[in-house]
Amino acid sequence: MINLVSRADELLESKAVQVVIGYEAGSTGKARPAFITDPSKTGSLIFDDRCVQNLAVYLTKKEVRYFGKAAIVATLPIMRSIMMLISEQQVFAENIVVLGVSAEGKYIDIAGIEVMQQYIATCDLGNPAKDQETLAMLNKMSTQQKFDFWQKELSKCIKCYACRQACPMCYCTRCAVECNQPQWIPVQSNLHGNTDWHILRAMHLAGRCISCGECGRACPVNIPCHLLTMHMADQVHNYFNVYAGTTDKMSSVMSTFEPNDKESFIQ
Amino acid sequence: MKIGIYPGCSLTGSARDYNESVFALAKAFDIELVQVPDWNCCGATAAHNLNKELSLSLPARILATAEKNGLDEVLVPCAACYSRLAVTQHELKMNPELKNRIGEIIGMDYRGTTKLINVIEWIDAYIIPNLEGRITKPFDYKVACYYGCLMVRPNKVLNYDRAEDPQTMDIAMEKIGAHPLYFPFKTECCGAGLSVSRTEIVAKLSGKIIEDAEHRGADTLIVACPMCHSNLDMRRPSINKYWESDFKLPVMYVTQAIGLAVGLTAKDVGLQRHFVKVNIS
Amino acid sequence: MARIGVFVCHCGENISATVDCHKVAETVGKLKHVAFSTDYKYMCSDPGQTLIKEAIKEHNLTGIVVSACSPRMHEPTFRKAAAEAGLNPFLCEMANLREHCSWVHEKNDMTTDKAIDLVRTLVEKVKINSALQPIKVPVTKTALVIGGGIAGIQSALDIANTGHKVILVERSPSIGGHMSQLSETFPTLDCSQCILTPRMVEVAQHPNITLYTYAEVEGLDGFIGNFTVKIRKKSKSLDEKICTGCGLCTTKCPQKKIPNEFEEGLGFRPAIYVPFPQAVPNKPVIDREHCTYYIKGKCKVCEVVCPTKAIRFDQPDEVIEVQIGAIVIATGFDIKRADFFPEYGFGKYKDVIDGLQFERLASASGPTSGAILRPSDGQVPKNIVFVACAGSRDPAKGIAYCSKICCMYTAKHAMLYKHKVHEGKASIFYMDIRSAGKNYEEFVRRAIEEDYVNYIRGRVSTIYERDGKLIVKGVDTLLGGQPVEIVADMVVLATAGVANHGAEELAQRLHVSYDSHKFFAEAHPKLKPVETNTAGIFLAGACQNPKDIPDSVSQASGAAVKVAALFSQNELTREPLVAFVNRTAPPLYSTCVGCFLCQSVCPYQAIEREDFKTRDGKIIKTVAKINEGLCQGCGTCVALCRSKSIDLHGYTNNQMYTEVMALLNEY
Amino acid sequence: MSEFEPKVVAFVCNWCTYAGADLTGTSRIRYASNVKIIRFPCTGRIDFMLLLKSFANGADGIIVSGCHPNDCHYTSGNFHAKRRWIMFKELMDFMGIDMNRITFSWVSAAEGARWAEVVNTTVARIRELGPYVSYKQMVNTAVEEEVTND
Amino acid sequence: MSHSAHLIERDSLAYAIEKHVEVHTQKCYQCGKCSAGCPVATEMDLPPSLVMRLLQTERKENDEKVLRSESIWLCLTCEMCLSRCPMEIDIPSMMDYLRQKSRSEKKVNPKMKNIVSFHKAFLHSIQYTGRLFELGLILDYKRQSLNLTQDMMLAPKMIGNGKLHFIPEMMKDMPHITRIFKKTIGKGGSK
Repeated sequence: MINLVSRADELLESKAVQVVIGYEAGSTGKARPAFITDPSKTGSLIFDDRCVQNLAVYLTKKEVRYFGKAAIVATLPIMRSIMMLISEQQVFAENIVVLGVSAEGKYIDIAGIEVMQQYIATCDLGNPAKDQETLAMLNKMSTQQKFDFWQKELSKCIKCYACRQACPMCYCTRCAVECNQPQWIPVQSNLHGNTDWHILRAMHLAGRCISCGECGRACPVNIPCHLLTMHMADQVHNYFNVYAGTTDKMSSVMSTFEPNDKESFIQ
Repeated sequence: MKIGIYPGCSLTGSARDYNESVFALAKAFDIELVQVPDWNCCGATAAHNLNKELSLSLPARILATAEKNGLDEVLVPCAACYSRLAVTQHELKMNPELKNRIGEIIGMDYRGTTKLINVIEWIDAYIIPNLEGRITKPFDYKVACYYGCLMVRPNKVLNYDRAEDPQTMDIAMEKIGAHPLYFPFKTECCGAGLSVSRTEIVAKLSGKIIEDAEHRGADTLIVACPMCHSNLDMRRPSINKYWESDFKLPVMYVTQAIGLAVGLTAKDVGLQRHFVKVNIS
Repeated sequence: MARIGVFVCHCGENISATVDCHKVAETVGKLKHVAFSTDYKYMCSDPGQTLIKEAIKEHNLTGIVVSACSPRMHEPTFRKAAAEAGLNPFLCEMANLREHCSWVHEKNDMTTDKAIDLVRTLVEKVKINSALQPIKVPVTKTALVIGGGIAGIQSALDIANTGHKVILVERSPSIGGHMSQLSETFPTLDCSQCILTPRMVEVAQHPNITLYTYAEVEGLDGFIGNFTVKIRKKSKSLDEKICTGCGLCTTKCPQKKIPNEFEEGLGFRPAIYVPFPQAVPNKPVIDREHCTYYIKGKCKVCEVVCPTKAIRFDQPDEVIEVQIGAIVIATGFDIKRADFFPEYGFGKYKDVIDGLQFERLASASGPTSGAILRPSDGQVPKNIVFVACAGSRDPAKGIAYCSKICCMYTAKHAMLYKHKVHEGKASIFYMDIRSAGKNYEEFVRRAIEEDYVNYIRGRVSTIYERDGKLIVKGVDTLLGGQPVEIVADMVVLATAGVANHGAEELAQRLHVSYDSHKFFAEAHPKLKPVETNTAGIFLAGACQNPKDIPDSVSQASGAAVKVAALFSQNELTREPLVAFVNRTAPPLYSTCVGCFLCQSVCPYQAIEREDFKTRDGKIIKTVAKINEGLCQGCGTCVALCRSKSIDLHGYTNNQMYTEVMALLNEY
Repeated sequence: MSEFEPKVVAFVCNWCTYAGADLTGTSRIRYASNVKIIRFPCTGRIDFMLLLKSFANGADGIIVSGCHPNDCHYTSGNFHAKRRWIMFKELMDFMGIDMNRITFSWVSAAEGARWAEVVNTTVARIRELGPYVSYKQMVNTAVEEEVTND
Repeated sequence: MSHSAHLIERDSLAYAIEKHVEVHTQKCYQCGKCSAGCPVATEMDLPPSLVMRLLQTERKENDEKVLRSESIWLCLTCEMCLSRCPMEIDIPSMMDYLRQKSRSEKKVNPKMKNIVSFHKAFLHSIQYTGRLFELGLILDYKRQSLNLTQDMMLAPKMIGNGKLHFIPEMMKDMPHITRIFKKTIGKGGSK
């Protein structure tokens, strides 16, 4: 842990960055995001099992950008988010410093985008094992069973959009749900509107979801909505052999094509 | 310096000369060659002609044994064995399902991590770099380097030298003072496994190779495969009979030529065992 | 408040036989905002159109739906009528009651109901249509032709002859291209230079053509009618205005052993040189890579001998920027060289040559003055073998496609050889003889029947050398795969035609697409073979795929007509059915968040970046912007845009949504 | 209602399938009148949300059709559409929304007869599947909720 | 190979080859380069390109011709054809498959019995000693092929040069090899 703290300290001290985004212990015993601008406060930085939130979401927030150049504590999903954000021109590589943390919780020196790319290449990029099990179970269900499952889950949705707010890839200044000419998604939190919203979200994240699972964690009513985007990530890999967030020059799966893309349902 | 070796059946029998020259050369350069323990035959042509699974299982057992004994790098001097082992490694790598099946058949843990090297690669990596100051008798002869089929094909699997007009052996020969000739029959087939069952075909094909090399003024053919050697050397009477001529061109293993150049004796490298007399020492 | 007019056409009885047109007009007439509704026998007839025009004026209509045949048939007709009545043409929609309803369904209530639904849907759509103005773009009436081979020459001349200015850029010191290297041409065996050189001279003398040789295109900006091109004129180390082209320098240059590109390496040239005697312009350039002065710092023999003192050793490259309106790419092709083929000796046999080398040997102005002689010893080959498909139709080591021209030139080569070496033996290994073309098959038959060229169907496995002869190991598949061995004196490989070197870089610089073989890609393989995906850029000749001379010339003229048509107007008018990115007040500027995924989805590079800056120039936000000159209106970006910030005129999100809602719901 | 008449919406591109359907007309080939066409410039323009809107508003089936691969008027719109439909179908399958109700096809401007066949087989299939009850139920529940919420 | 995933089942040798060794015979466009470079094409009754053509016809009588041919046994697996084939068709693998098929259907060309006998004798030798016992092999081959006089002159010289052992060199773990043979060739041994 000393490495992470000392590196953060060094970066702030030398004014190489103006803010360090990391985790600190919250009052309830949970970890919460920390935005440290004062080098003397870096001691409060922690990293342990509690630190699961995808911090990359803050990189596109106006309030955070205001600080200037940022260093960010980054686990694999966060690194992949950063790659996507750079690819989609939302974050500029020269404006961030990555403080890498390995799967074992060890500090890793990420000296630049290329190093990060090499590191990501060594990692397993599939969905987390726990979610893979659930996905496999769902995939075995009949169409009606699946429909019933999701209808039951989605009926709980209160349209709070926490899933969207927590997702680093949902950075649009205006979301499609806020578009009212036409009103694509019914405003009310009813089954129809909820279903449409979650389909829209999953489609918009196809080829962009980096399987961090933050949306599911953020949901106050425990809808496993992360399974929708993770299923899409699975399929993107299955059909196009692509994992999102592996380089800083990702060409988006949905805006590119190969003439010989395989499908079996178009007559 | 210690590396594994899989000699294969020929080297213990009809290619004893090759075996002796490989070990003599290794000894001269302080390389310890450790045999894959209790190795079996690779199955050769017969196995893959008659049964695919057998043809993969026999080499897989050898490779698994090497793995088990911690031999990360294994020299396979016989080009035929080398080919069988390399092809098996490739096929099992490409087909995990087959890999499991073969693993079951041999009842051993097979991972496919062994690095196989043929004799030229071995010479390239361990002999040539240490050659400086060692050459006591430059091999001042015109040589026709004969690679045969199994060292260069299938190129995509072996990924060694170029399939047409390979160069590695020629370069090694230049290093010991020899003069490699332009030789278009470098990779033509000698007749291979038909030696016993269809001797006349071997006589015809091997004869073409010898005739062309003699015609170009070679002092000796240089080979790296016991099967080629036996066809070109032991089958010489049949060749001469078929071609109604009297080819006298000797056939030497690449290790023998290098051995002589670094001061080993003709006997050290087993030249006395050849059928066609070698007037080179 | 919308006031919509609906006009239901009977189309004689074509519609009314199955659809109750009167009922349609009546039902739709009752809809909200429908101010006028009627049916009539022939809406497209003069009286029908007059009816519409009068109704527009009389009822002060804000939109009309003509319910008749397919819009692909009569949309222009009715939009024109609307415009004549003072209604913006894009406020006219058509419901397809004929092709999509009356002609394909039985006469019953359901069919009439469907007709009503179709009309209703378009009534709802037209209510939210916007009046659109055609897009006008000025046209700079100067064309750029890249490449001075036969295709480029033909294109340049054709465009120049329509009275427009042309800039012709050629990379090498002379125009002429591969055609100038050829000896005779199939199927007539007329001399290539004799028919080409007059055209080369015409280019040089044409008042409308500016010729830049030894020059390359470095960059391109803009769009159709309004391009800016950057051209690098490489230094020729010579003042062309003073040089008289006397050639004294070229004879005195001490550096004489540079392989001659024009002779395909079969001859040599000095460092200051004219590529060939008939070159245009016929003035030398200094090849700085090989010139002794540039290498060692001294020599300057040419400067000393030049009678007009035209040599300029310190002349720099010059980069110029020119405004142009259209581009013809005619950069030609290249061939794979003999050293490419492992089994044919990696190029180490001197007497295994490629097709272009044979052309030079056979050419009267070539290194042997037209005698067929072996490069190794200058002897006349008595037995010659031609290998067709050397690298073509060979996915493993060469290219998968057929190079198209080799069958014909190989037949020609064999014939030329037989005409020059009467006692010689010529064999051709081939896979198929592809001789589709006027008088082509007859030509091949002549080679076989009159000149006794030995055609053997099969490929060559290997070639090796022995006692100064080449042993060619082939096969005769018509004999069931019987091996054939020929002891030859010389082998000519009909090597594959491939994209010219530098084609890929040029394509990227011009923003036009190219295929996996690096040939330039046409906009449509059947219907737009001359256009590229980028409006205003056209293709001519073998830069698209290997072509023979007649095909190249035809396409060059085709491209020229496209350019001339473009230049026939002062302004380009385009349908305004293009995409647009919304704009809002600061500080948002647009709901576009600038992810630019639309850029990669656009087939026309029509999406640009727009920066919004503070007064001191700091970028606040970068958003997408549509270049209306380039957008073709496919709308793929619209469906992709997550924040719904892009939309498409004529097919807006709101319009399409409304159509769906209207079709499925009864209001 | 005596017999169930499926409502089918067709989303087609202007250059191939719309023209193909015109050819069906000029060839006087009959097909079921349950299908109504909405014209798009290109399959690349078709938003997946429009398909959902169709189901929500009572469509029992949908046809999406455009140019065959490599024949797109805009060269690549249909390729992009293809990727979009691959992902859309996977998501729908995962959520239990019945993809048998959507026909994806390529129909060229020359395939008039094929268009009729695509329509007829789709209508027959939807007829067999019956009205899209589960989707309608979802929307209806929603509407009821709205009413009670108000 | 993705190709085989979409195979339509057919009753032909070409189909079996596609399925089992993933060699797609329809890829061959009869350029003949394989036959041109094959060292034994002139000895063969059906040069490799002709074998390909016969298979392409997918006709019973042509399939039969291939399985009963001499060519499949004369093939040396030198891989020259594959290394020069423009379509990269793996003829050597196909030949391996054809040989096994020809044997299992008992269609081995009578003239080729020698070659088969040699291969069998070879495997016998490995089966019982784990390694090749060259003298044993030659004796076994002579027994199987009845070529009693062949190579009479060779053996003495080999012995003289120290190239032929009288006693087979045995592996230690012979049961392992026996198990491998049982699991592959089966109880019947290499017959």
